[in-house]
Amino acid sequence: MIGEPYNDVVREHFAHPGHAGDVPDGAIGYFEDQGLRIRLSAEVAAGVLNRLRFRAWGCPHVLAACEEFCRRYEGRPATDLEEFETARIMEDLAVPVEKTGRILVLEDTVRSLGQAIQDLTDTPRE
Amino acid sequence: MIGEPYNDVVREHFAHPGHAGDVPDGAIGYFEDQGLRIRLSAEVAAGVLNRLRFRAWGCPHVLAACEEFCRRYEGRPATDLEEFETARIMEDLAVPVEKTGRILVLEDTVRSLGQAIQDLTDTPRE
Amino acid sequence: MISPAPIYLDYAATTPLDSRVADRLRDVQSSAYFNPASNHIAGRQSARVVAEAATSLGALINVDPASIIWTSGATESNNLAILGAAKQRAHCGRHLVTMRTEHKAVVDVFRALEKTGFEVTWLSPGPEGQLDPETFEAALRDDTQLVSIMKINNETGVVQDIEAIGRICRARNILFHVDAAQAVGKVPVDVSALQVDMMSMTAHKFYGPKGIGALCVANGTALEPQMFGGGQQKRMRPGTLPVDLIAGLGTAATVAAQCIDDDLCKLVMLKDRLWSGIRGIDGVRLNGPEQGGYPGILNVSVEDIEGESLLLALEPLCVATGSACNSQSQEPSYVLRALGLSDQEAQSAIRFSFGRQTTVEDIDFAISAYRSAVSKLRSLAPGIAA
Amino acid sequence: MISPAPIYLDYAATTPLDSRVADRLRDVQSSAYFNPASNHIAGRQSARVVAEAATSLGALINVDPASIIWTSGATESNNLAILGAAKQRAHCGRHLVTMRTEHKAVVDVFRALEKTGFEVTWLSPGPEGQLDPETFEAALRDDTQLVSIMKINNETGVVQDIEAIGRICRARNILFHVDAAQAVGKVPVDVSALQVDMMSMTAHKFYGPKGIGALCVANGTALEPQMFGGGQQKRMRPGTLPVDLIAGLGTAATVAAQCIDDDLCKLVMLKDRLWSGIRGIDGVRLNGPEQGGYPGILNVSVEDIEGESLLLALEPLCVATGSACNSQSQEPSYVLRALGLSDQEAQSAIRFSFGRQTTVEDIDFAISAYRSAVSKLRSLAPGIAA
Ligand SMILES: Cc1ncc(COP(=O)(O)O)c(C=O)c1O
Ligand SMILES: Cc1ncc(COP(=O)(O)O)c(C=O)c1O
Repeated sequence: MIGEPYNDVVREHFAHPGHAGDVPDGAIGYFEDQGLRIRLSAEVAAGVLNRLRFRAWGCPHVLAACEEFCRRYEGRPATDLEEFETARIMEDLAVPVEKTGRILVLEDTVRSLGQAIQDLTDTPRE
Repeated sequence: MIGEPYNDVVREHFAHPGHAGDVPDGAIGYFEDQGLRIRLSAEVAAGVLNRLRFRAWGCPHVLAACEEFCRRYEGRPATDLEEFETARIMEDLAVPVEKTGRILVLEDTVRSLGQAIQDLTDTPRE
Repeated sequence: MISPAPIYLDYAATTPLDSRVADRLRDVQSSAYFNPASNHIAGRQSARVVAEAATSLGALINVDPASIIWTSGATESNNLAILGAAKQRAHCGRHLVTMRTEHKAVVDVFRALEKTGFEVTWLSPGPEGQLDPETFEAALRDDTQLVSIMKINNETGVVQDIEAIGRICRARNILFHVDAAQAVGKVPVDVSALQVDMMSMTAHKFYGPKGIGALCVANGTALEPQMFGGGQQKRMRPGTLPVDLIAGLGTAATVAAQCIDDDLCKLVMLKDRLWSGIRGIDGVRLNGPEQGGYPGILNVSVEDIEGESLLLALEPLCVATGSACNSQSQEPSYVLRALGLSDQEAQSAIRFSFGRQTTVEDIDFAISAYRSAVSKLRSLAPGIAA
Repeated sequence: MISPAPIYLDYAATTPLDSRVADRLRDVQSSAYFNPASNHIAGRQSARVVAEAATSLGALINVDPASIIWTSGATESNNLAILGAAKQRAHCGRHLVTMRTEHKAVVDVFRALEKTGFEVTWLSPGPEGQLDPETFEAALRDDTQLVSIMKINNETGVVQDIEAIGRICRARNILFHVDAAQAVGKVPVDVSALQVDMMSMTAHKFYGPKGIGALCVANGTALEPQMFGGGQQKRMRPGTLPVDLIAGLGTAATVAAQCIDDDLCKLVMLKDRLWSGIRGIDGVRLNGPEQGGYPGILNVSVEDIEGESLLLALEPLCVATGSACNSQSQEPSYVLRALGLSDQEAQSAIRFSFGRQTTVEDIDFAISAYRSAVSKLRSLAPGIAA
């Protein structure tokens, strides 16, 4: 009954989701489960995630987690996606345990994005 | 829960029981029942109740009824005692029905007084 | 983070005190705080205050003041009425009838009775929430002993035809309880005309104090008490009477008797304005009746919006998502599900509820907050098949 | 008839609000009147107010705030504790132990349980009202599952040795409930040190609001709820929380923590003064202990005086004749009868009870009122054998 349901990070990300949107012609990760839908798109150059954007349908924690993910991974090597950790995001956003499953949907989307980038890289240019 | 337990007449009589006490050497009526005790004493001359006094151990309604009785019958012929009516006293003092038995103790005392007066009158002076 | 001042549109959950009620509370707290059961002049003064309050409430809903049992609120009133009557009258039959869309404080009581050998028929409403009297009558059996139907639904504002249901019950000698927590003090209620045997109410829904309610019980209706101890209230409900809260309820009733018409008139205007302001949004639907619902409640769902995010996006607007009294539960409202909404529709539902202190500005704020919240969340969402 | 201003010496029945509590009530009523269960910023504000109050009460009686269940008062707390535990634990045995001198809100609950197949041992106190721990222990059986003993008796002020009783219960794994309605906020109470499993209290006995109480329940103690509806308070006690009353209780607890020592010191002085002033009256006897009783209560009987007349003769003094909560009953107090008083002694008993706002002048008034009432009534009475 008592606690604030959202910490300041969640409130801030929810209010200002600066990374909401799409990267046109970017690599795309998508996953849906439990009614949630998340889409990530990325512009990758020289193996680096130059731009990351998200779209999501979900509760504030899910939206904030997407924003947090984009902020955190923009500018880093695409290979870092493999080390994506839900635990840290859950901690920083103080996501209640009963919402763990929702953050795992983000993890699946990140994995899907990693795969998409891999596929683009592997596909020999024609 | 709500009603005032005592009407103004009871409160007045209880606060100022002008007829409390004894008539020295008077005729005496006494009765006790249900833990109550009432004593009436009267000075009778030429068949008239010149002075009436009471003593009583009982609830405020009983004490007030005794006072009311004395006020009402002082100055009247002793024969009027036979017509003593509990109903009128109960009404004027708004005695709750569950206390009827207590007022009947007064009635018994009045009867006892009447008998005592009768006995005095009947007894030939020696 | 400093939050902006809340805009309170959750009057169906609880209302602020009317200033006249607040004054009365203060007055009684300082001058007649005694135990009304005490056998001394101070106690009798408090007893008179209680009696006056009963007279005020009796006048508002047209019942004999002697038929009023003070409780801590409608939850307790419902428990006392339903458990008390069902158990007391078990010999009259073990079949009970209620609706799926009742408040938890009725639903859970019937569930508890089901576990002790009673059989409950759970009636479904029509798509707008109303109970059809014929459907109702068809559910009755020879061993039906008790019916409980609410007057105004707390989530949708739908109003049941208590008079028709009461007539049917009376004709068959079935005891009829009405949870009128959302009705008393807010719409005219005439218990005697309605052929209702027991009615529950709670002061904090009509600008009275919290922690005080009442159950009125028609003469001759026997109930098994649900609490024991002391002779207060003819043994039906023991405990020191909270004379100040009772007086506050009485004042709230008196004020309601004066204000109901004006209140309703204003609410109709506000509800119209709010609905006009948002009905045009793509995918919005009204939960509850188009016509004839209680005008202080507007419940709407919207397609493809996540409810929790909607609620946060609406801040500092304070509105409800489920039943106000149960918003700790995260399940989509069972009331809306019973109206035929999908889980997804139900979870996006917002109940706006307003009252005496609500202004046109509040409503206009709500309209623009709702419009922009919906469009913001839609802009964030991926397409269904991205 | 215009009555003179009452002189209130019935603090054991109920107390006036402390001014700090009154301020807090007003404050919460205007700024945080929301439903603490509501899932919006306003609701969460009220939820914080409730949590603060739990912290204050927890600090006063040394319990985890999470162990507190808010109720409408000690009557409800006692019902929930005793009915809830006895039914939940029926498999642990059907034997229960309590005292004859408990408050009606305990006695009547056990009577109700007796009717449903539980067996109750009703212990008698010693002549001053105390329960002897050895007598207590001797009453326990293998199938004893629940004991309820009050901390301070509301009629006589006698204080039970809760610590000793608690130790005995704990050693045998018997659940122990304490009705502390007359103790919490008035004398130091340390629930954790006392080995008590459940404790009932009520705010209006310690300068808090009426209509709010609490039951604290030790971690791991399962109770069957006695009311149904909604998920509030972990389903143990549903209904919209009266946030203002809860806050008021919290403030009353905080104030009590600060004032208890001074309060007690003053009460000891007042009780001494009162008893010194009347003990010399022919035929007066003290009901309760000479030493060690709660100093806010003095109960005296007097020979050959009719109680109802005594009460009226004492006006405008407001004092109690039986248990404050039950003075509608005309029977002589069962508590005093259990102490060995005759009907006649019991019916003449007067309970003077006083507290924070009582002055020396009030006590001196009481002394002279009592002396003159007794002598007036004696002067009216006929001799035993007239
Ligand atoms: C229809 C209905 N019944 C019962 C209740 C319970 O009232 P309370 O919380 O005052 O006990 C409520 C509101 O909470 C309600 O809306
Ligand atoms: C010892 C005791 N227990 C329980 C109660 C009941 O408290 P309440 O009337 O606040 O429910 C009282 C007083 O009335 C009391 O003195």
